[in-house]
Amino acid sequence: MPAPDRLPQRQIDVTDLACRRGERLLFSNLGFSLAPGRALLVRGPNGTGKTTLIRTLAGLIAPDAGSIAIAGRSEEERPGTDMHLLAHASGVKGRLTVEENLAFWRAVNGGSGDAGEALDIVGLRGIADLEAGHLSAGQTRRLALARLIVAPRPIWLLDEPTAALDAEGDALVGRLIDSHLAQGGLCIAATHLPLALADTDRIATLTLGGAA
Amino acid sequence: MTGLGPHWVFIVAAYLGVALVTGLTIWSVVASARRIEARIARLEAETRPHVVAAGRPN
Amino acid sequence: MSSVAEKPNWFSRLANPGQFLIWSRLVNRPLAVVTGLVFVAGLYYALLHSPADYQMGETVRIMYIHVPNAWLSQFVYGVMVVSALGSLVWRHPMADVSMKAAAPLGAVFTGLALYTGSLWGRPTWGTFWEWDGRMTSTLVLFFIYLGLIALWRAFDDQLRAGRIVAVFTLIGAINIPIVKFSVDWWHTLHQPASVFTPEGPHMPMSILMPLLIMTLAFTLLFTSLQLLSMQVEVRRRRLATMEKRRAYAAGTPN
Amino acid sequence: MKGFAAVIRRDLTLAFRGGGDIMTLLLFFVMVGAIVPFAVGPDKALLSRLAPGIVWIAAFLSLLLGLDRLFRNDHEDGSLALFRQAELPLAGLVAAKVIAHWLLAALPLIVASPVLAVLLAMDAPTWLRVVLSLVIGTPGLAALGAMGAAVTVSLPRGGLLAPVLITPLALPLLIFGTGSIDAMAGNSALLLLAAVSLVLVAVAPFMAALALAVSED
Repeated sequence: MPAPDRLPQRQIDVTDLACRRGERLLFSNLGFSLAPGRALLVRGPNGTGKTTLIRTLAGLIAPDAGSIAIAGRSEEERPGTDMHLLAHASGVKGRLTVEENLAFWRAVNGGSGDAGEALDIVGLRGIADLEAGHLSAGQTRRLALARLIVAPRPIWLLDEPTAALDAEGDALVGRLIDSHLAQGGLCIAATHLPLALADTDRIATLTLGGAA
Repeated sequence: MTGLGPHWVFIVAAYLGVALVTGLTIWSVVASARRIEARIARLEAETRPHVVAAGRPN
Repeated sequence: MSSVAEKPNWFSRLANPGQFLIWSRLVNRPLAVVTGLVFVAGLYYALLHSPADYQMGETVRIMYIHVPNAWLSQFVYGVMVVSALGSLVWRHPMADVSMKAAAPLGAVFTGLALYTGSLWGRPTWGTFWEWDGRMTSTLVLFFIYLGLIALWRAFDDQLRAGRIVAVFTLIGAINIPIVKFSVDWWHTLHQPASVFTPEGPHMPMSILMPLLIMTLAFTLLFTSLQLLSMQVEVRRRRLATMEKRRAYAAGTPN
Repeated sequence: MKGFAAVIRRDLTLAFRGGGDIMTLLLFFVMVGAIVPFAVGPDKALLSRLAPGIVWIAAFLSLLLGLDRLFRNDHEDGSLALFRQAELPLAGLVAAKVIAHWLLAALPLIVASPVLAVLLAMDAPTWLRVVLSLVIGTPGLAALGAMGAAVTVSLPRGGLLAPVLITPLALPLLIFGTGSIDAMAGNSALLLLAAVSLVLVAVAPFMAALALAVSED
């Protein structure tokens, strides 16, 4: 497990958020708040805006209404540099080796973690010099997870983190989130699959579509 | 207008050309306006029974 | 009817297109009448009441419809830049509607400026096309307008298209002055003697008057067409929403 | 700052490792120059008079060819979305990509220009002025290309549209570029070329970053 040094503290408060995709309004007056060390599971059938919510929190999409307040940031810090987005597209270049991909994201995200150790955790250390194009979907997903470890940041926004992963992969995601929360990090995960997390009292659940 | 001297041809051509093109532009904008209004009217006529039930202001 | 009908769809959020439709429809008729009147006055002055120019003779009458179009080709781009800023900076929903409506009009007026310019140049330069500074800049502006229209049509989701076209409109705005300067520099390099065209205020009132009236007439024409095109665009998006909802309602009979 | 170098290094490794992208651009550049004599006839006097224009048009078209590669695959494999969370602002990363694009697309052309100099009967001093004008002018072309590529990144057939959008805006570079080659206009054109090129290079990262951010929406 990475050294449990405390992550910078962040608090997320979302108040009556509304988002639309094209003409369809996905959800409206959505609110929740997340203290350090907590996780939020976003449930709901496909097409109810789980991915849109994650991308809106990541600042990629401007919401139609409502506000997203993230406390704990210093002024000159650029919004978004204290969060990681794990999306369907993993940002991995096929012609670069596993190591080069990770080194690239470590440099771009100003990461301080050790690349070798991160690869160890996700179980890719053995094929570090293999071109990423040969990786399976599951291995590519693990490489994307390594990107989160190598540049420790307080807020994790995960969109279907366990997609393309086997049972062992699910356990890995659970362990990573647990240790992230233990360090005082925040995690918002959009998934319709169960997440293997240790203590469940750190988790809140938000269901989109229908009930909202 | 005296006979069509060398210059008059160009003046007439210029004014006619401009008149024709602006006329065409006006006509095309008005025509598309009318076409869209007609389609909207037809659609609203189709869904009127449901829409009124849902109480949505038209 | 599915639950979607009750939920406020994005259209009601854009409240002001509704208001825009109301007031602009009121303006349509009177504006058209005023434009017609100003045109009648302008044409009367331009064709019948003003003298022939001492240097260019009767062909000065072509100037009365060339200059307004040349002025509009730049004025309309200005309108698009303001709308682009409105769309990007204030995210005003009507901004990209006005930008989309203005582009084809801009192209039409620029095309007319080229057409009348070449006819005006024919008696003086002897050819329909002369690579002089102003005409070439107008030609480049014409290509930029066509490029913007092509960009608009390349997108299927018109809502997302608005802000991307706005960015390119601003990129164009930064480059147009540079293009104008470089074309003028290029023109003086290859053809020092440029044709004297009575542009400045030193024109006698008898020629300036028709020019001003015709310019006003064409600007009014643009304004009325712009408003009408914006209404059409708003209604077109309303239609698209209705057709999408019909597909959605048909698709999921819940 | 590390991110800046990392982007350039990554794009360079990708290009060198990824098959003959550079070769195709070079081939296209030389071929465009080489076909002109077949079109206008092999008369040497005429060719050497047209040579500056031909070289610049060939360079301009080759740079347009390499445009599509600039942001498209980063957009498709999700890197662009992740760039938004990078240490360096998006404009910085776009600037790095423009430099990488220049190194990969424009520099090889300048290196290959002697081939065209020979084919188009260019004498040595003219060729030197051609190289100088290309060195100063192509950064502007690369920057303009980046803006065109950024605006059309989310369009499936965007590669077709970007050249149409940026060609009218590239005229100043073409005019001052060729102008700076023939001895008569000489220095004033070169200075103006440098000015336009600098303006475009300064503006491009911010406008392209804005276009990329809006296309991600």
